[in-house]
Amino acid sequence: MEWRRSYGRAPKMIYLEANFVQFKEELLPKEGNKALLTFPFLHIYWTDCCDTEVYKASVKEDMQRWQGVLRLHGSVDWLIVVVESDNKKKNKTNILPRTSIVDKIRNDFCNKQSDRCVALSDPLKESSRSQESWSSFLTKLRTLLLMSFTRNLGRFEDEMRTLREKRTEPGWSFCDYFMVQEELAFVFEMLQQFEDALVQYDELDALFTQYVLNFGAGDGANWLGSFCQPVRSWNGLLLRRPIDMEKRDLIQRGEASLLDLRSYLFSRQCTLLIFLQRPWEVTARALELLHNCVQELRLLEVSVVSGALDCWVFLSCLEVLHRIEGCCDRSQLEANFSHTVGLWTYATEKLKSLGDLCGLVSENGPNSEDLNKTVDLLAGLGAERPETANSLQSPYKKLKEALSSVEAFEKHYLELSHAAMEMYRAIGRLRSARLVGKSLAEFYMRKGDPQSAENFLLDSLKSYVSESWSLPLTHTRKQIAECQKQLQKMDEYPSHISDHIYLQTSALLASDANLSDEERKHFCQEILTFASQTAESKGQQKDPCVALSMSSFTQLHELRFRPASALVHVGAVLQLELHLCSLMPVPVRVEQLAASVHFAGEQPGTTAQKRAAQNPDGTVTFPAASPVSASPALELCEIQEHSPSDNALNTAGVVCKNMHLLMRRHDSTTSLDTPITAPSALAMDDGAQMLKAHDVTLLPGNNSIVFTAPSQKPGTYTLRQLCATVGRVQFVLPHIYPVVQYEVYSQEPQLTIQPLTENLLAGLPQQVKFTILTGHYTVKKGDALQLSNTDSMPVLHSSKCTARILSSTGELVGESALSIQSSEKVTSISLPLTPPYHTLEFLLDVLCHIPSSPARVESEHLTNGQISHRARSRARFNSGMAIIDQKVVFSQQCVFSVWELRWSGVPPVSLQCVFLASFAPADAPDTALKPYSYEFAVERVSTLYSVRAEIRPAAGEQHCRTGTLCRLEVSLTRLTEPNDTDRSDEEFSETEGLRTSRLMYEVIDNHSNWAVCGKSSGVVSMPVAAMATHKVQMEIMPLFAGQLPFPNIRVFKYLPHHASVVIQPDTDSCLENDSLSVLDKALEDQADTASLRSRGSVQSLGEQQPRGVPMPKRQAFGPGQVFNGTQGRQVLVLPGTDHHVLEVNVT
Amino acid sequence: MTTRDVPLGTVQIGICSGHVNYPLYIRSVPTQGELKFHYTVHTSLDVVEEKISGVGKALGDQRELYLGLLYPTEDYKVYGYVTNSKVKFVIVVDSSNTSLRDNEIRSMFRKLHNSFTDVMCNPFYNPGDPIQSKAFDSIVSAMMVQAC
Amino acid sequence: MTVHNLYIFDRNGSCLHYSEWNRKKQAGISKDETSRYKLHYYETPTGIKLVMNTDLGVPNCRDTLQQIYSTLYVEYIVKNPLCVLGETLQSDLFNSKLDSFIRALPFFSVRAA
Amino acid sequence: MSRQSNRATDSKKMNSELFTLTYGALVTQLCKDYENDEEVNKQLDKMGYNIGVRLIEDFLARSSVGRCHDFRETADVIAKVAFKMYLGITPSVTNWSPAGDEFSLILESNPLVDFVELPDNHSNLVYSNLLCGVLRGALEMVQMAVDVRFAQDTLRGDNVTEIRMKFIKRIEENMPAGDE
Repeated sequence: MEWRRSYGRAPKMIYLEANFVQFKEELLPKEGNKALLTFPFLHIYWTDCCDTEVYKASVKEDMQRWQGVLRLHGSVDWLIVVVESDNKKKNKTNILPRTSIVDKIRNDFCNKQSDRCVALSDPLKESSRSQESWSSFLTKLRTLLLMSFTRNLGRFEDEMRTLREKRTEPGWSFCDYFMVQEELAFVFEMLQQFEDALVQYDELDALFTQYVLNFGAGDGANWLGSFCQPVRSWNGLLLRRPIDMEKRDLIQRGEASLLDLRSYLFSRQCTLLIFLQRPWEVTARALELLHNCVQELRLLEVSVVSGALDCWVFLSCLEVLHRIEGCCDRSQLEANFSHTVGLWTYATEKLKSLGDLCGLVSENGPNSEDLNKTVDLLAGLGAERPETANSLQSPYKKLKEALSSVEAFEKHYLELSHAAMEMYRAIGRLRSARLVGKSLAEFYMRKGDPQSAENFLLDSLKSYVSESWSLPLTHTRKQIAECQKQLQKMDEYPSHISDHIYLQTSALLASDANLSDEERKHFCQEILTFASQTAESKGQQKDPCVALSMSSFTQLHELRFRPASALVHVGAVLQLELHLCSLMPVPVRVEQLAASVHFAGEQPGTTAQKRAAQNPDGTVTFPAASPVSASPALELCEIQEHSPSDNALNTAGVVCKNMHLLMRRHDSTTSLDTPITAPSALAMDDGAQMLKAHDVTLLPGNNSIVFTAPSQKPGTYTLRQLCATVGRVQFVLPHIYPVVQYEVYSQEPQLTIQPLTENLLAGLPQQVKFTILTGHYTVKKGDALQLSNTDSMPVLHSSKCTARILSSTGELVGESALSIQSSEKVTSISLPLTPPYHTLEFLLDVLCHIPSSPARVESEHLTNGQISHRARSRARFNSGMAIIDQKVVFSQQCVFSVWELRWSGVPPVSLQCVFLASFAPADAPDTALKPYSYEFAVERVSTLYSVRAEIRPAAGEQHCRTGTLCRLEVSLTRLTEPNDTDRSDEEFSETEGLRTSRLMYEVIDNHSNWAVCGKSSGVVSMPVAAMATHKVQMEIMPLFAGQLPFPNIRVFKYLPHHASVVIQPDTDSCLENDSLSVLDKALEDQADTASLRSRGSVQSLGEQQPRGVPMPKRQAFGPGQVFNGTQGRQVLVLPGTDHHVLEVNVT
Repeated sequence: MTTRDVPLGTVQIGICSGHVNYPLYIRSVPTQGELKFHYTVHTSLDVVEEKISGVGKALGDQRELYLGLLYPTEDYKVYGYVTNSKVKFVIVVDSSNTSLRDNEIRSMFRKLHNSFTDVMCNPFYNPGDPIQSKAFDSIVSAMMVQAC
Repeated sequence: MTVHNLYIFDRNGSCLHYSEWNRKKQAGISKDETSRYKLHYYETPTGIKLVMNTDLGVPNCRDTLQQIYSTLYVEYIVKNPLCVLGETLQSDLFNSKLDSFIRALPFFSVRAA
Repeated sequence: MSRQSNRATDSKKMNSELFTLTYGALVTQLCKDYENDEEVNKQLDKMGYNIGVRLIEDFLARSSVGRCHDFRETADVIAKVAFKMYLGITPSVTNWSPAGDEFSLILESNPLVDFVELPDNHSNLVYSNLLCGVLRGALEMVQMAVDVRFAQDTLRGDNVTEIRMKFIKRIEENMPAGDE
């Protein structure tokens, strides 16, 4: 039926079972009744009386009595049923009395609640009336029943709450309260409201927990005392019964121990949860519960037999697991390992600790006291419960068996731990799995089975390494060392391997900063002792040496070349200094430290990329080994082979420089622990070249060792490996990375000759510098330098000539005088003794002169021909033509020939010349001479005008100021009387009978120091007379303070558009400006005079110009024709008083 | 409030970097239990990763950084927190330490996260290195002291 | 009223910018104007100098110049890392901005209206 | 005018973290490129200088500040206007030398160094040296040659950050480049 409750709780379908009992007064609930069920809820009075008299006579008071009793017991749930039978109705025809009965009863008893009285017609009769009367009756019955139930339930809950409120009062007992609330839970359970039931238990749980915590915090409730009693039985949880009555009774009697209470609570919760199909919650809660219990017992300081809890937990875990397995199938379980695995591991741990406790793990089984312990523990288990008695996999049996014997224990323990590991693996919790594995390994070690242990350890080690968890790493490694030592004892592997492994590990440990000094020293000692003992003592023939990776022994920090260039000539000393940081805790004496060097012949192209790794200061720094050594990036470099003859490219290719290193990476993946097969690796590398240092003592921390590198053969030397030998132990750095190289070169002697001046001048003696690079050659006594003379450039015998001898690095080694014999053919210079790779330099005087030879006609003719082409020049043809005939021309030599031009007549403005020479390479004189010609012009220069200027401050000032107007006075002076030759390029105009030439001046300032105000340019007409002067004045304003340079003053020839047009020199400026504007524009877009000039020259052939708008033109003077006296002049300008606006008035 | 027989400061904090799970910072007081603690934290990463992946599936992007109780052991409670950059914070509390409820832990993580961000902002700190910042140290130790 | 031209000089006095308006004929001074004009001058503490030639009708332009400096020169030249300070301004952006700014001035007008 | 410029300053808001991180990245990159700290300091100063010579223009444009009459005024402008405008802090001006040609700016907080912790191997690094450069450059543009250096730095454990500024000389207007 549907159940609606107050407080808007959702309606629920519930199932309520009721049965009829005969009314007895004593059944009615007494005061303070705690029970919630098993007492009458609804009272029904049946009557079939249909006769008013009878009713009045007996029935009525009977009813009243009944009512009274009910009221007495405060029960308001009653119903009166009037059964009508028709047989009585027959004789009575009028229906009034019958109806009146019901009505009577109605208004007698149920005055307001008329529904408390129902009429029920004869059930035996098949009539619609009876039908619906029945159904109405039943519904009524149901609702009333439910109403009363609800009322009671409500009342109960209220009572319960009030009881809980009382919990702070002294007399209060948890157990009583527990019973009450559990009653409620039962009711809900009966109503199949498992959620609500569960809530009740959870509330109890929480309440209890809170108490325990408070107790921990100091304020204990006295009732807790009963729970603090020492634990006597620890037969874990029991989840197979719906209700564990014994425990319930214990609680009821207030004798339950904490474990009892907890177990009971949990078993109930478990049951409900399983009803609710939430098994995984069970497991989660279970784990929580177990931990919690352990904590609580500690907190309450309950005395427990050592190991008892372990038993309890172990049993409980298994019990829960069994229960769960009971209620769901395989696939579900596998899908939910993550929920169960916790319990498995917990059980495993507990079993392990039990094993330790009872001495079942030690190699030599349990001793007597262990056995006693075992007995006590088993006693605590009590007898097996009937539920599990017949199942042979029960936790109880398991535990008993496990504790019975060493073997059994091992079996069970392994079983459990493997199960746990498998599950962890299955759900991908590898770290957890490994942790289990580690404890398993510890177990094996205890059992003296290092082999099985090692794998687990190595496995977990790997993960710690890869994630660089130093502490666990160290710890695990220590364990490994331990077990490897044992392995070493028992000759499982061929001993050199096991030695190797062990030593490697101890090397790592010795260098491990996480360990204490003592430990480190111990492991270091392990190595040293091993190293010191001779091969014989170990009684083994094959390779006595053990090679370990150096990274654990020392670290190569830095490598320094001297000289820094790492590039020396054959035979020179090249030192390289290693900076090693020893990781050992104690000084270690190394018999030999050797670096293997790989030699490769001269290879152009490789040299360039070598520098990449090496800093300019000749040091190579090596990256500190990072915890996760990612395999190095492959290092490609370009190799080019040039053919020795002509330096042409033969082959080009890409080479992987560090292939050896990459390859090795592959074959030994875990370089840290597995043996690198280094002994052979060292032997290889065409082992010829080795850098050795003997008897080095490496102190802890930084050391530096100096090697002198071999440099006999020219070529590239690459450092490949480093190996430190301590007795039988070799520490090998299998590859030095980044690549370290140095180069050795050899060189042929060379002679270079260079004039001191950049050009040799003909005719006068000059010094020439001779430089000899001896290269690999040693200048011995009597060696001489022979120069074959040329008569064009003889070597002058200088009295004293000393040579300076410089070392390859350029410092002066010595000086010595040279003796020079010269015949007419050769000059031989005897050289002083000079070691190889030195430079010898000295100066010689030479004279190069041009031998005079008869001028050859045809060549002359040729030249004349050339010249005749240059028109407009008045040059005499054969004027001082020189034909030079130089025998040999050295490279970088200059030949000079000097001419003088004499003018027979008036010199031209410019004389065009051409220089011709014929030449052929010295080695092939017979081939036809190739001509070489160079044209140049000799210009006549004569200054026509000079320009001067003055800048005067504004009136009243004695200095110019920024922002104030100043007066610029420009004066133009004609220097010379123009002669007729100039007519061509100067225009004259006759005005008032005196010849004037018109000039245009212009003042502009590219540096804009000056603001030129108003008219910046104009035209003046110069009288054609020497020293004729013209002055112009204008206003300019300095924009800056300081020494300002004068503005630019330019002067141009001014060519009016038509000579006939008369232009007054003093016409108003408009016209000028007008005309000038053009020029200005010209100025703006092409400021440099050169272009202007060309422009001018174009226009100077004005005749061809189409007759368009007549335009005046201007033409720049040739270079030097105008002397500008203002250039470079400066005038002092003082900063103006800054008023920002000023009005300028220009007229 | 400090509870009885809880040794002062059994709060331990570990931070592990992104996907590679290097320990960036591990701090534990008192130091005697350190090794065990390291193991615990390292193992807890399993659960963290499980949760990350799980959560990723469940709630998609609107992710809660706080992962809550990773797993209880008999004497530790291990809580987890992971940033969106997959930096994992783990706090291990002695399970007898009842003063720390979920909210306290939550706020501790938040505080950690903030100061961790500051560390990351230090231009001289290059991500992935173990954290040596003194400021961070002091903050953490303050947190631990008041936690216990 | 009209604006003739504008110079910008840097602290060393080299001309960074020159532009002019309302000038038919280019010369020292345009011919159709009277030869009277006003030269406005503004210098910043850093020695940037702005010179503007207007005709006499134009009132004090100090603010205008200051504005040119602060809103145009600084914004488009100084803050443009590609513009090397102390070199002639090549920024077209600046030029166009300046032009529109000047043309927007109240006393700017193409012809004496 | 000045009103408008103020608006300009207010409108330009920037996330300080981004700013700080950017600067941090810059410095650390420099540290990587030039191994030794001195060199880095030099570089920072150089950069600062280049910023300064431009920044001063912006500064003058925004703050309608004219030429200062004496060094004290300069100091005040720097502290009260410039620092406020560009770093949002106003350092206090103290420790005037008797000659009045040298003073200190005390920064109680330095936005450049939020989050920053100097590692031990950078003991000589003057992390915020850029500021010196900026000041130097800016003042040089207004014809003041000054010497700027960090006297104290919270990064190096001092409890304040102190920038020491010394007036060297007044730079005359440069000679314009002579003709040709």
